[in-house]
Amino acid sequence: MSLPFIVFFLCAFLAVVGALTLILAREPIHSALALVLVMVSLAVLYLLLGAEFIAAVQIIVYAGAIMVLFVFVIMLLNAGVEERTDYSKLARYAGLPLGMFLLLALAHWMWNSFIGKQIANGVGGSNASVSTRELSAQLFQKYLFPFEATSILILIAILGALVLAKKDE
Amino acid sequence: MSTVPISYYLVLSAILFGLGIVAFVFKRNIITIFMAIELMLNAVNLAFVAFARAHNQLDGLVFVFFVIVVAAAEAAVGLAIVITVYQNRQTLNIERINLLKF
Amino acid sequence: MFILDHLWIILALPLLGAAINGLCGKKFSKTIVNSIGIGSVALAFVSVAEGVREFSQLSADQIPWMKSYFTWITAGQFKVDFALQVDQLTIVMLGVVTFVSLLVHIYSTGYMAHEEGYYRFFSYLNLFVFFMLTLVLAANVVLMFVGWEGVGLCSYLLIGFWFLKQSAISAGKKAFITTRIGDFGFTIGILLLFWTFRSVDFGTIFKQLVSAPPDAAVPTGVLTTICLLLFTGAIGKSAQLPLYVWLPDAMEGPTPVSALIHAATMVTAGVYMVARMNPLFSRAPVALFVVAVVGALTAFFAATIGLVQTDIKKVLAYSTVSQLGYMFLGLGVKAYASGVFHLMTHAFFKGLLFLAAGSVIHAMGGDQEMPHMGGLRSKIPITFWTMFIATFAIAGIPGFAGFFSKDEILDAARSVDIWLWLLGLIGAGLTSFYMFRLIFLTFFGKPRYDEHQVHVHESPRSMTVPLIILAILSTVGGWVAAPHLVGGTDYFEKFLHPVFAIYAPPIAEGPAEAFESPGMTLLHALAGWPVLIALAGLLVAWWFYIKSPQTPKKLADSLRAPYTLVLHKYYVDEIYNAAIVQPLLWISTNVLWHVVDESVIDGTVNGVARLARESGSELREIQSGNARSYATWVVIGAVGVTVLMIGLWGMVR
Amino acid sequence: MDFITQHPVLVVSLAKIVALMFLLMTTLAYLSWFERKVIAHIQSRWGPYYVGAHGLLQPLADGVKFLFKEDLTPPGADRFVYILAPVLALTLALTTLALIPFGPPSVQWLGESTLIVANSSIGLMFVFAITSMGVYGVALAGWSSNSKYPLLGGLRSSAQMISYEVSLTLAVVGVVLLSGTLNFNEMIARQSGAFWHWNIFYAGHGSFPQIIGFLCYFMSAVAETNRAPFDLPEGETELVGGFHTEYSSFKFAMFFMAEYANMITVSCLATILFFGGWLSPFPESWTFLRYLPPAGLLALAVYLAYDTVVLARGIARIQLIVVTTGALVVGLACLHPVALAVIQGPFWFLLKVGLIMFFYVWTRATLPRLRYDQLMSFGWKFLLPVSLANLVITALVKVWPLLVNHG
Repeated sequence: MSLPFIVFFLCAFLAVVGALTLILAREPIHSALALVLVMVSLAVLYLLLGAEFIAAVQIIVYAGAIMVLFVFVIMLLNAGVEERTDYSKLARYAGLPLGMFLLLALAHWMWNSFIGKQIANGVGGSNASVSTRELSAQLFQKYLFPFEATSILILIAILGALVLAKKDE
Repeated sequence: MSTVPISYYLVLSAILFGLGIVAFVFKRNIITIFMAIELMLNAVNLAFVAFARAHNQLDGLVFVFFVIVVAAAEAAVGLAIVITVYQNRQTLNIERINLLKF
Repeated sequence: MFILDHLWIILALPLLGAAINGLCGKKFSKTIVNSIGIGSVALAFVSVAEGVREFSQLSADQIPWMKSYFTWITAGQFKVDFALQVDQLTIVMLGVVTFVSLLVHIYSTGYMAHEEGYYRFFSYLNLFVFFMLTLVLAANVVLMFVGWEGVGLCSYLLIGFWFLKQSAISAGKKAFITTRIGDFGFTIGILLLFWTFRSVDFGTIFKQLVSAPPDAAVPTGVLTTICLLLFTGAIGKSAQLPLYVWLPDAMEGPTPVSALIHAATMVTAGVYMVARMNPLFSRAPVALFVVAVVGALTAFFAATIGLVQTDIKKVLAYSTVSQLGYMFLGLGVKAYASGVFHLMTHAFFKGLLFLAAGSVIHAMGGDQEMPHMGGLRSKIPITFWTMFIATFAIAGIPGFAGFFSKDEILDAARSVDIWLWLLGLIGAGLTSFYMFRLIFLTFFGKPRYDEHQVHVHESPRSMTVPLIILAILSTVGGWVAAPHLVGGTDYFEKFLHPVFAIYAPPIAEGPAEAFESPGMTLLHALAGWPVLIALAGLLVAWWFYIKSPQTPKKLADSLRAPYTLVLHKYYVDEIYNAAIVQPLLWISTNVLWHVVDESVIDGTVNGVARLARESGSELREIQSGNARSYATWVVIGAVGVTVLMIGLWGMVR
Repeated sequence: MDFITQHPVLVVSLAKIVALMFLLMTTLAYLSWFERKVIAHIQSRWGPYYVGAHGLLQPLADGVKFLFKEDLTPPGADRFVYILAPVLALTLALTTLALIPFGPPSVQWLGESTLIVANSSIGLMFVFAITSMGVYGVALAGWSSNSKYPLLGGLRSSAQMISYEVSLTLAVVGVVLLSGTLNFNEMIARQSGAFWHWNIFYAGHGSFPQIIGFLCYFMSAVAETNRAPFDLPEGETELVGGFHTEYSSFKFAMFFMAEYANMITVSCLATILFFGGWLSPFPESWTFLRYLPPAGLLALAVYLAYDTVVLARGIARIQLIVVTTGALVVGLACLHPVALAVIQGPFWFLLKVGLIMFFYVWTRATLPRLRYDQLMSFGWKFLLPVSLANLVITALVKVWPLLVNHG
């Protein structure tokens, strides 16, 4: 049992727990915190996979911006305990079984299709970490146009959010 | 020092995705449903990173980057919409916001 | 060679006229409409004249002169060019068509002066000219068919020109539908033609026929079939037995129309077509004989009906039918040139007759019943004299146009089959009788109309001038055939000979009297049976309607049955109505309408609509508005895709 | 055991963490004393004075007080979150410091550089990552205490932090552009030379002096740490105590420490990014300066000794004796060559940090608090554009030679 395994299983456990909490918690804020937990543990997993930059971005953007936004909105609307209504019969009876089926199917599929042939190079262990320089090279050369496109997308999103959220007088 | 098999990550991502879907169907609060979507995105991201690692290619990471950015945009707009909805209907329960039918 | 290189001009001119008048003529004053309508046709006539001049300079091997402008249809082997063709036959037809229509246009300006839709009338007329010229100039059967149908359309439009008159409308429909029956055969004939010769070009087809020895190229059976089918079309178009019934009714149209379309040009399209197709017919003796028989029968039959008609235009209509019969008789006995010759002369004198009749009607203020006329001789002299000449011409009095052409046909017929000749002869007699009957009833004797109400007056210059011109033509028009009298071949026949001689075996030179001396021949011709019987007809008519007017009455009473039979046109219309129209009507109403249309078609359409509506009203329940249900649907879809992909994956591995 | 031997990094890191924590805690405690003193003197007061000499024992007293106060939880509060909030705040604040290099990496022990806990290749990113998480402390505290004022305070502060984080990052990106790395040690190494090689001043080949950048950074940093004049979240006049109104005893202390820890972090960052980190401001050639640290300590010892003899009475005297001997011993120890080598980096680093902290306190003492709308409009309409402009200019200046050469 070596360090990466410990870290992995720890984070995996935390992530799953977080996800479950997200589902079961009735206070939206608890769900939000649970999701933050998931994200942070995922970030650690990214570190384990040697993607430091992505890990940092994951925390900064997801945990530090998006989820803060969620928490902020929850506070703003003072969203109380979620009421477990069941007007949708379909969701009530079919939803969970289907979801669970999908979960198991995917997991089983992944397991069977990849457990057999492990890709040889050292997966795990942050010894061979991706340098930010290479990543940025990729981003600004090979994927320049998508990058610009996303920037425009962000701009539009900002404007849209403004238009939507502003009080119409 | 031994390494964690790639399939572990993939299975984890599958599980998280499944849980995301379950949450997506199970939750009633719009905001938490949003969170479910974010959870699914995260699961996919994990798979991306794992594959990028497995094949020693950076494209996967770039995709993750884009996914995160788009998720940010989506969250911004989505939450704005949520606020508007709340202002109009005084509820966040998605089952009570069912005017758009038939 | 300007015109011959740009034959399309001849077509374009009337079409342009029709377009201008038809599209924006409503706002034009009469003068403008006239100038456009007449101008276009006049220009067409001039260009034709120029074309003739140029044609005369062509060397023999350049004829027929072909001009292909663009490819119109291509479907596999089936290839149709927009190709025009000029040869002697075409020249004749062009001349006749453009000239007569020019005169009719001019005449119409006077006759139609007070009609509503003046511009419409002229636009239709121009359109008709366009289609007729297309028909004549066409270098392949399909293009010819276009013209063929086009003139049919125009005839329909013009018969129903006064579309507020129920009789006019139904007459139009009748004409259209009846000819359509013929066209059905014609169409099949065309298809069969293509199927046989792998081409629709006259040139190609005829060459195939010529190159091979008789019966080698195509089995005679097939040829016969084709010819008969084509002839069916001709029957419809040229109002032969048994499809002639539309023509008398077509008299509902304005008189100029009757003159131009239903006497001079359109109805002769069938004749033209058969003449054009003469190589085929020459190779199919059976079909040719059928043509002759039908022609002769029609000539006689129609003439008998003509005897007792009282409506002036009806008389003329039946006479037209019978004259067309003569033409077919001529064609049928391989005297193509004579047939076409009669076509030309007939165009002149029958056109003249109609126009004159129109003038009479004009004078009588619209009344067409001969019993109401009489004694108009002094009132409308020009009309009288021109019509008189025309009557001489049609009756075959020596010296006038009709004499030559009919004489030739009868000669040819006699040389083929004595019975045909006999029929034709009797028909000629009857013709001269009823024509003179018409003249006497109309112009001689005492006025039988109320002097105070009807103010008889001579027609305006625009109407009389055409009359005079045509009168001159119907007098001298026949003299081109003068040599025939002395046993030679006439110029006209010489002129047309290439068209008919190339493919057909050369016509036997002259009838049996060829060895007689020219003098004897002349005597024979002048004192031959046709002339005598014509004169006989004249005398009988004179006796009946001038000498003792009560005689016909007695006669009618004495043989009541045949009289009524003839009076009612042998009840042909009634028979057709009972045998064809009513059953059709019944089937259409009870089967096609109530069963097929209402229950099947409407049922299908409404059923589909109802299906959509009801399934929609069921399915819309899915749109519960509850987003969680939608989410579940998404998940269901995802599950489906996953299962599918895992399955595929399993297959792939 | 072999697990431990497999991963020596664990041991070393653990040791370093423990040491850092100890030092940090003391520092935090004494920072409050420092702040009060400075403000007091600016306002021409004495400040804490009676608890020990120069009130040096005041922090201890405060600590004791915090420990023994009753720990209240407001009714209807979300207990879990209520407790989580301060923990989160403090933990994150302290974690950041793990990435801060206090001295050159050359100083090593067991093959690991000693003066930094985690030498990450993208340290800066991680600092920002962790600080960005800091918002939760405030927000959750405000929400969980189930009361109006804290809620408003939490809302305000989270909004404020999100807004100012943007310009903070943008201000820093300029420096990142210049140094072309996210690793602190490399950044600092790039600024080697005398103080005019520091990013804030250096105008040499293709680099643009980051003075504007620093000003933007400092202002947004002040706002980010909810310090005056941007301390709206705990604007007493309007919100009582802001997000930590309901907190008492040690939870409150945690917020308190978190705030100071954040100040330290921000100051360290400023030092590293703009002021050449642990580098000496003077040319390498001035070797005699290597004796400055011990000299300073000894001078302090002398002053304290004088103090002890002349002024102090009673318990304060004993305490002063302890401190003096401590200073003496440390100063003498620093004369040992090894120690001398080790002490250089930390000395300069802490000196600079201290100066910036003083700046902090100074601003707080001088400037009045802004109104909320002023705050927001200042952040979005002034700071953001300015830092953006600075970034653009920096980038242009950097690529200018390339453009010229290509053109």
